[in-house]
Amino acid sequence: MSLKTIQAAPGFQDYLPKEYQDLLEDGPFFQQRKVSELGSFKEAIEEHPMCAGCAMTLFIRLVYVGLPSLEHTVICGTAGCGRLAISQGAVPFVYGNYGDTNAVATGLKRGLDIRFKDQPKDVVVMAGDGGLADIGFHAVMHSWFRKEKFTTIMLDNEVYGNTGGQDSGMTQKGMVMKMAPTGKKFEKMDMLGLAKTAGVAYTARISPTNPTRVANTVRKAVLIAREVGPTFIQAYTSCNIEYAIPTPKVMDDAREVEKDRYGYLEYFSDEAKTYWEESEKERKRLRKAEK
Amino acid sequence: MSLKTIQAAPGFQDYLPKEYQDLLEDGPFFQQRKVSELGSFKEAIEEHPMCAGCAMTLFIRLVYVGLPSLEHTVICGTAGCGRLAISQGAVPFVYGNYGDTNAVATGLKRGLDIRFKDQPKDVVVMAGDGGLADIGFHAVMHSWFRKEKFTTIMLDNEVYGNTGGQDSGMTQKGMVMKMAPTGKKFEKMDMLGLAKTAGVAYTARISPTNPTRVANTVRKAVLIAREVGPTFIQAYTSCNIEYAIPTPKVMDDAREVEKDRYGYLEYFSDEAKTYWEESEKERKRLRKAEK
Amino acid sequence: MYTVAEIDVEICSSTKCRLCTQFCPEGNTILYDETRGTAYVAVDRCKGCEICVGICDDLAKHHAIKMVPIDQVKDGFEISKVGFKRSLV
Amino acid sequence: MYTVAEIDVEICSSTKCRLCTQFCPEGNTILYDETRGTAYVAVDRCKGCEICVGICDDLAKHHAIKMVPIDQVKDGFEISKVGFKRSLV
Repeated sequence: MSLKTIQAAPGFQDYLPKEYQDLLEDGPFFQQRKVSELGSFKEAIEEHPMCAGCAMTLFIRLVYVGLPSLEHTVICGTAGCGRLAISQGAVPFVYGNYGDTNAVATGLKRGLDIRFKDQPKDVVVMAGDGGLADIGFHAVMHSWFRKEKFTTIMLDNEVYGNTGGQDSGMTQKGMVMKMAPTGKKFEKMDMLGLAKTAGVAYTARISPTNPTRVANTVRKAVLIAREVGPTFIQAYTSCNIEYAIPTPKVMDDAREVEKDRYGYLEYFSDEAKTYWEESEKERKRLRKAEK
Repeated sequence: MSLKTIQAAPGFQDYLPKEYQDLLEDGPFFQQRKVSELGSFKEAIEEHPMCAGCAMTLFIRLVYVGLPSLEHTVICGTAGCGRLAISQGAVPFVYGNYGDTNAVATGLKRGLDIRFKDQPKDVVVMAGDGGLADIGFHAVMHSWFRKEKFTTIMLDNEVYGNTGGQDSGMTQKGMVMKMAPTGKKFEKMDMLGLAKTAGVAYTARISPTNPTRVANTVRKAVLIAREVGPTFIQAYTSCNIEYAIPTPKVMDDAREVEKDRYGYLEYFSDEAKTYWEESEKERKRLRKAEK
Repeated sequence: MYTVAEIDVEICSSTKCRLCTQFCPEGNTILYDETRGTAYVAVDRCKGCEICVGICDDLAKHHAIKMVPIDQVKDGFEISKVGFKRSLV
Repeated sequence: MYTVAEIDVEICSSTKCRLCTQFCPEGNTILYDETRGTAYVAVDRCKGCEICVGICDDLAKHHAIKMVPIDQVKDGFEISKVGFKRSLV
């Protein structure tokens, strides 16, 4: 949970795998990397079996840039495409049973806060629309009602992509899928509205069309969760397989869907708004003082 | 499911239990009874082990008056105080496993609609705050997202009364209970707001201070569910045991809580509003024509 | 010994109130006799909560209901013996 | 045979764009050489989706990336052999 615990004893570092050495030397730990630095540092996530050109893969990659302190973070996930990548990241990953992500995250976050009184530890749930809006919906909502201080990120590809194309609650009404041949029967669930009603401190809807904005949104959500209360990011991460998007057109699709119905949205509770404005001021003051 | 199927063959009726005969002769089937007739007809529910002076008992009693056609109704419930009464009513009752009331009701309603094309069949879920807002929350919400055409009635006594006084999601923040000695940790869940966001057609909040209004609200909810979509009633039904209300003061408490934070509220979707206004007009026209 | 509600027929029959029948939590426990125009109690069902007393005293202002020890009830009606009756006359 | 992205160093190094490194779905697959000021591809990781081509052509308007059959790639960089490098020079 900290770089110190994963550092090799002097003299032994050279015998560790190259990837491990690279992470220690040029990795994203103990400093907030920027999206504009991508390609110039060793990333926390790479070499996983996600499909070529997958927008979810891109989004997950950007999440790892946005997380404010990777060395003090635990990610919780569950069945679904995303975990094929997340489980291989250089950040502890807890693979819950389907349905329990936000219950597991609750216990983890509370336990970590008791164990590490002087070191903030971030817990982030990252899972699919099926995992969070359908099967894990109960635990998600109740973690929000309880005001648990962690971030939930929904990788919304609007389908059960991993199991052959069943419609989820987040699929658009009328959409015909391989395993929904007569079309999705009801409206896409309004998770943002539910989050607001449940008292979530910060909510964002986003598409991966602007990498810096993705990273900034993730960073904001995690920092607000740390101090104020639950936060939620709902991200459009198309399934190019089940929606038959040729990979060169994946970003065109993301831009079109963003324009049409998935535009960037942010909602702050009053408390979160105040906290964020003040902490931004403080950061500006510190940056100025450094110069 | 219809009076015909429960009627005795001629000559045999006299050998049935007196209660059975009374229900056939003076019962509430095949006619909408009024609250003002109570005491003058054989009720569908009586002689159960609910506590003396229980407001939930009163509310349940009034629900059976409000149901628009008892002989074509199935009630679904689960563990909790209310089922001690409901399971003894003269209306088919399905006792689901904890958590699945609204999933069971979904299957029942869809099946009945297929089987009885020309006869509307009403399905009503009636269970506690623990059963619906905590343990059955998932199935409740998803039945709403799917726009299932049945009514959900929450008997909200703001506690797990049946198991010794644990706080539920519907308990008020700060409330100290026998099994919540440091007080409830988070706000009472805003089920009405969630229902609205989920697209429920008709929602009502009510206290049992006005018996006729209870019956009318139930009738309205069931009729709208039959034609338009899911409906929800959230009823304050105090637990005089866990909240230590002397039974002679139960109605005083109901009036105070109603005035303070549980006032009568109704919300109609546009479609439900239009349907209800038109059907009320039609009923008035018919009544006039009869005279 | 426990108490049950007892309704004063004289007072009750002088009103057309019926409120106690609507607020009693129990089904068919406070019944209404159409002939005599009065509410009456099935003593074998009354759980003694006194809600009807509050309704009659405070809401209806008729003061027709009192709680009486069960062994002092005279000729109490028991619905379990005879079943539902529209009228006891 | 499959194709991978190839970046024209001459065109790329004349810009300070770096957009392809931000939009590639894969981690440490399009890398950036600080010394030469150019992006370059780890050919053993490129899955051939062509997203970078669209970014370079349509968003950056630099037209520096082409898809090339893997057997026609000359001196392709393989990260699995040498690990992460800040610069290949």
